[in-house]
Amino acid sequence: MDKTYASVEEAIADIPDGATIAFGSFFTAGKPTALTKALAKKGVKDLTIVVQQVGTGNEEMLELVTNGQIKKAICNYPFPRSASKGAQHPFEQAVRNGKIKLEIYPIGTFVEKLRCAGAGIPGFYTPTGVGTVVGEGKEVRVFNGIECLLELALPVDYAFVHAWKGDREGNLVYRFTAQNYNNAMAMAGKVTIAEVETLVDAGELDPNFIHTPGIFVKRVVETGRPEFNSAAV
Amino acid sequence: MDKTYASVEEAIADIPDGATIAFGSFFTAGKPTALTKALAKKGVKDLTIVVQQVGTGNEEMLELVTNGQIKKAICNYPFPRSASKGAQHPFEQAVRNGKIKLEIYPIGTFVEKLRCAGAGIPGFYTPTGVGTVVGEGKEVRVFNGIECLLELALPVDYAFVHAWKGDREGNLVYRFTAQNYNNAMAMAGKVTIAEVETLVDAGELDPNFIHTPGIFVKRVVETGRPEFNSAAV
Amino acid sequence: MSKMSKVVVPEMPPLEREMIALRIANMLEDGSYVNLGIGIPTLVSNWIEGRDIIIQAEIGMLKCGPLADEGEQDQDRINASCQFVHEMPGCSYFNVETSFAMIRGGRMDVAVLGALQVSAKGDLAGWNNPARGLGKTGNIGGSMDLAVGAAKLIVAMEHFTPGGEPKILDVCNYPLTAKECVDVIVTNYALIEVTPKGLVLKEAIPGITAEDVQKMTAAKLIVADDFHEMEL
Amino acid sequence: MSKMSKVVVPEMPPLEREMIALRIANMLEDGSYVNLGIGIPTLVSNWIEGRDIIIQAEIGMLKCGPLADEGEQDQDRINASCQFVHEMPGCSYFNVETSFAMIRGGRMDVAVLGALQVSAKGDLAGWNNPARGLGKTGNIGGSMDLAVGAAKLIVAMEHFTPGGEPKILDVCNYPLTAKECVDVIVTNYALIEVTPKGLVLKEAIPGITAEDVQKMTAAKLIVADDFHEMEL
Repeated sequence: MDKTYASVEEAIADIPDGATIAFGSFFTAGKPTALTKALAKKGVKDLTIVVQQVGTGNEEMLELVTNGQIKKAICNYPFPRSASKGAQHPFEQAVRNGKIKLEIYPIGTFVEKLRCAGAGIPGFYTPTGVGTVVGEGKEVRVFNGIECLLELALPVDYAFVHAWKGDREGNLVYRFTAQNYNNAMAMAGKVTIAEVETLVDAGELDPNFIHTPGIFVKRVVETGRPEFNSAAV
Repeated sequence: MDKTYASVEEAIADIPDGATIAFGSFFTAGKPTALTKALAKKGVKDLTIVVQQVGTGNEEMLELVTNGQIKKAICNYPFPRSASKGAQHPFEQAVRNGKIKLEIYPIGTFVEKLRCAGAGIPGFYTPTGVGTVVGEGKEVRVFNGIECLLELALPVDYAFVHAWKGDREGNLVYRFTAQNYNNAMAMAGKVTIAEVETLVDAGELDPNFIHTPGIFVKRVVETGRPEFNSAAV
Repeated sequence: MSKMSKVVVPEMPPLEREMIALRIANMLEDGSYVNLGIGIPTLVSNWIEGRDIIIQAEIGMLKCGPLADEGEQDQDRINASCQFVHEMPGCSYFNVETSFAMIRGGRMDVAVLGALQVSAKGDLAGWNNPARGLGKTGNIGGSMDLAVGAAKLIVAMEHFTPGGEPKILDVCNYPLTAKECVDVIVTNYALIEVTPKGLVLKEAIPGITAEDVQKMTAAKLIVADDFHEMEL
Repeated sequence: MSKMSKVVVPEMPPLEREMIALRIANMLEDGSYVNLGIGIPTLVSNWIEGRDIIIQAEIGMLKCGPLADEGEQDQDRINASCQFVHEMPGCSYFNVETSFAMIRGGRMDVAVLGALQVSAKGDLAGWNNPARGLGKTGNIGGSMDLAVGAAKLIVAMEHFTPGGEPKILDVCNYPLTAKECVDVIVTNYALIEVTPKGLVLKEAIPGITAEDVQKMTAAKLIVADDFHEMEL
């Protein structure tokens, strides 16, 4: 079962306008840089993006914003931390002027919604967000005396993930904190596409230490190791 | 933060009558053999046990049964596969004559209840079990046209887990299919006690490949590698 | 019809269990992820050697290989039936919560399960034989999750109980594993598909007619336009 | 009282941010798991070197060490504030779903968060400053989960907004992070505990009286029996 593609362009060729796409990364760590750049180049539009944030060190995503490819964003820390930087930031401006619709969640809820989508669990209860704007319009239910919100699974059409190593059958290994959202997104994706720094043959990764089993990954493309400077953000 | 104990006896010394205890293992793989034997020796009673099964290759658990230490069991595959073996089996007999109360779940629900207990999620919906005895008395709710059951988190007072390697701070690594329920149970345990085949100092395990982070583990005891024959069961 | 008593079994010898497994193996597509239950389903693995089919063991293993002989056995490498197995290149091990995320989340292209009864609507009863007298308890294991989660559910079973009762019924009277979940039934006499219109008889073994199969079955069968002899 | 206008700030110099962090570091017990938020909370890490306190970075790291200087930086090893860090022996990396299972599941002994406002009942408002004009949206990050999940929640903040408004109020009027979650507030003037009876003033910095703190605070304070000067 060889899931490899020769290029990122081929790996994303079937993505249509209007698709919902999740992107790994926690700030700069574990960003699917090559796939995201290819998506900007492809020019597909009306996208719903699911990503931690767009405001900090995410130039690739910013290109989708400035290209006008995004209709809606689902995030947990969408904007630059600084208000003054935010006011200048194309993503924050697009949200403020209504060009991009934004939906926000606390991190724990955000990532659990993705995991649940991949785990066949349509909904779960969490104490996080009760009595805040996150809880508005949501069912509140008391468990053991604690109010909780009903939150729903968040499936995505495509998930872009970045891994340190991957084999031809889609088994993935991440490196340090570049792991972050990539596994939950791989689980949530109907079609999960992994860009890997190093591609190996099946059997070369230690089967006892696979972070994301290949069953969650439909396509693999080797893109090398991106270089970027987190401190610069 | 040294979480090591010199012996299994000391590691379980505070377990009181009436405690709820989860035990790792999927049939013979990943059984916390030494801890379970110590529990039988300690003689604590009125226990609620949470374990895959008691009927096959689980002599240590059987000792708790024949000692009359168990009040209730929560399982997913409780009995011997064979009806004739079952009829002779002390656990099945104890359930049949009402000495042990039994609660059963499908595996997916069983393990997710444990994970949720460790994840601060008090309840979740699953399509598994609808229209079966598992669903009796439970709330049914429709998501995307599919009926689902509300299932609740299952926290436990203690969790006994078996790991291949562990460090003094509780980081655990399992081996192959001996991983099974051990991680979810470690998460669910208010006090999780790990028996490890080999104990190492903090820093000796590769931090990128820890199966259960030490934060979920309160006590660690080195017990060596048990030898048993799965095929014999 | 579910009250129908013992039927006269035709004189043609039914398929051996290995042959039921072979018929199912021939239905599996290359590139698919498959979970095999206990009993006849396990035998399917004997017919897929060299094929590009990935077996999941719900204990937490993908690319589970053949049974391991003495000398090659590792106590930490067993399948969900507690048998020693080999691992294939590209194998991965994971915890049970991830294993059942895969199963419930729809990543299994096919699950093959045994059954005690299957209904005309595709209800499956497989985990609790009332004859054992365990009431509402018993060994569920992974069967309910597999029945609900697998994209395609194939039942592999003998056409009759050991006591000669038909196992395909209008309505199951044993405790259910899941409702309306079965897609295909392969028995030692026939291959039957569960469709919105009802049970469609697609194949019968050599020497057995559609009428024979209907007589052996306590639910109405629709004979497929392309009904034909089962090839193995 | 939350409508109270600007107060007269005493002439005593308030604590530097580093000193607020020190007071909090001295509250942490050895053997505890701690998550430090952005801002003053991050400075707490400067005061615990050599102590047996385990820092979690919610990006997915336990035993997160000090900031890494140039030449020791790895683009795959950052904390939740996107800063390069070191790892300590006994470190582990894991995915975000596991990270927040820990947080929501109550495994954090202490979380230290910044705040825009804290109410008399311990409500926390910290993620959305209405002045930024983002309405009901903004950067939530991990704050809501930490506020709900940590066994003990310590707020580290200055006593007044940059505009001189009190931040401790009867009722928060900024969007909440979580209700009734704060256990202790440490500001540049005082240490206040949130109790079922109300806000209890435990400590004030040298030269500041309980009356001074009450004047600076837009919620009623109960002066503790053992009220005393803050030691650093």
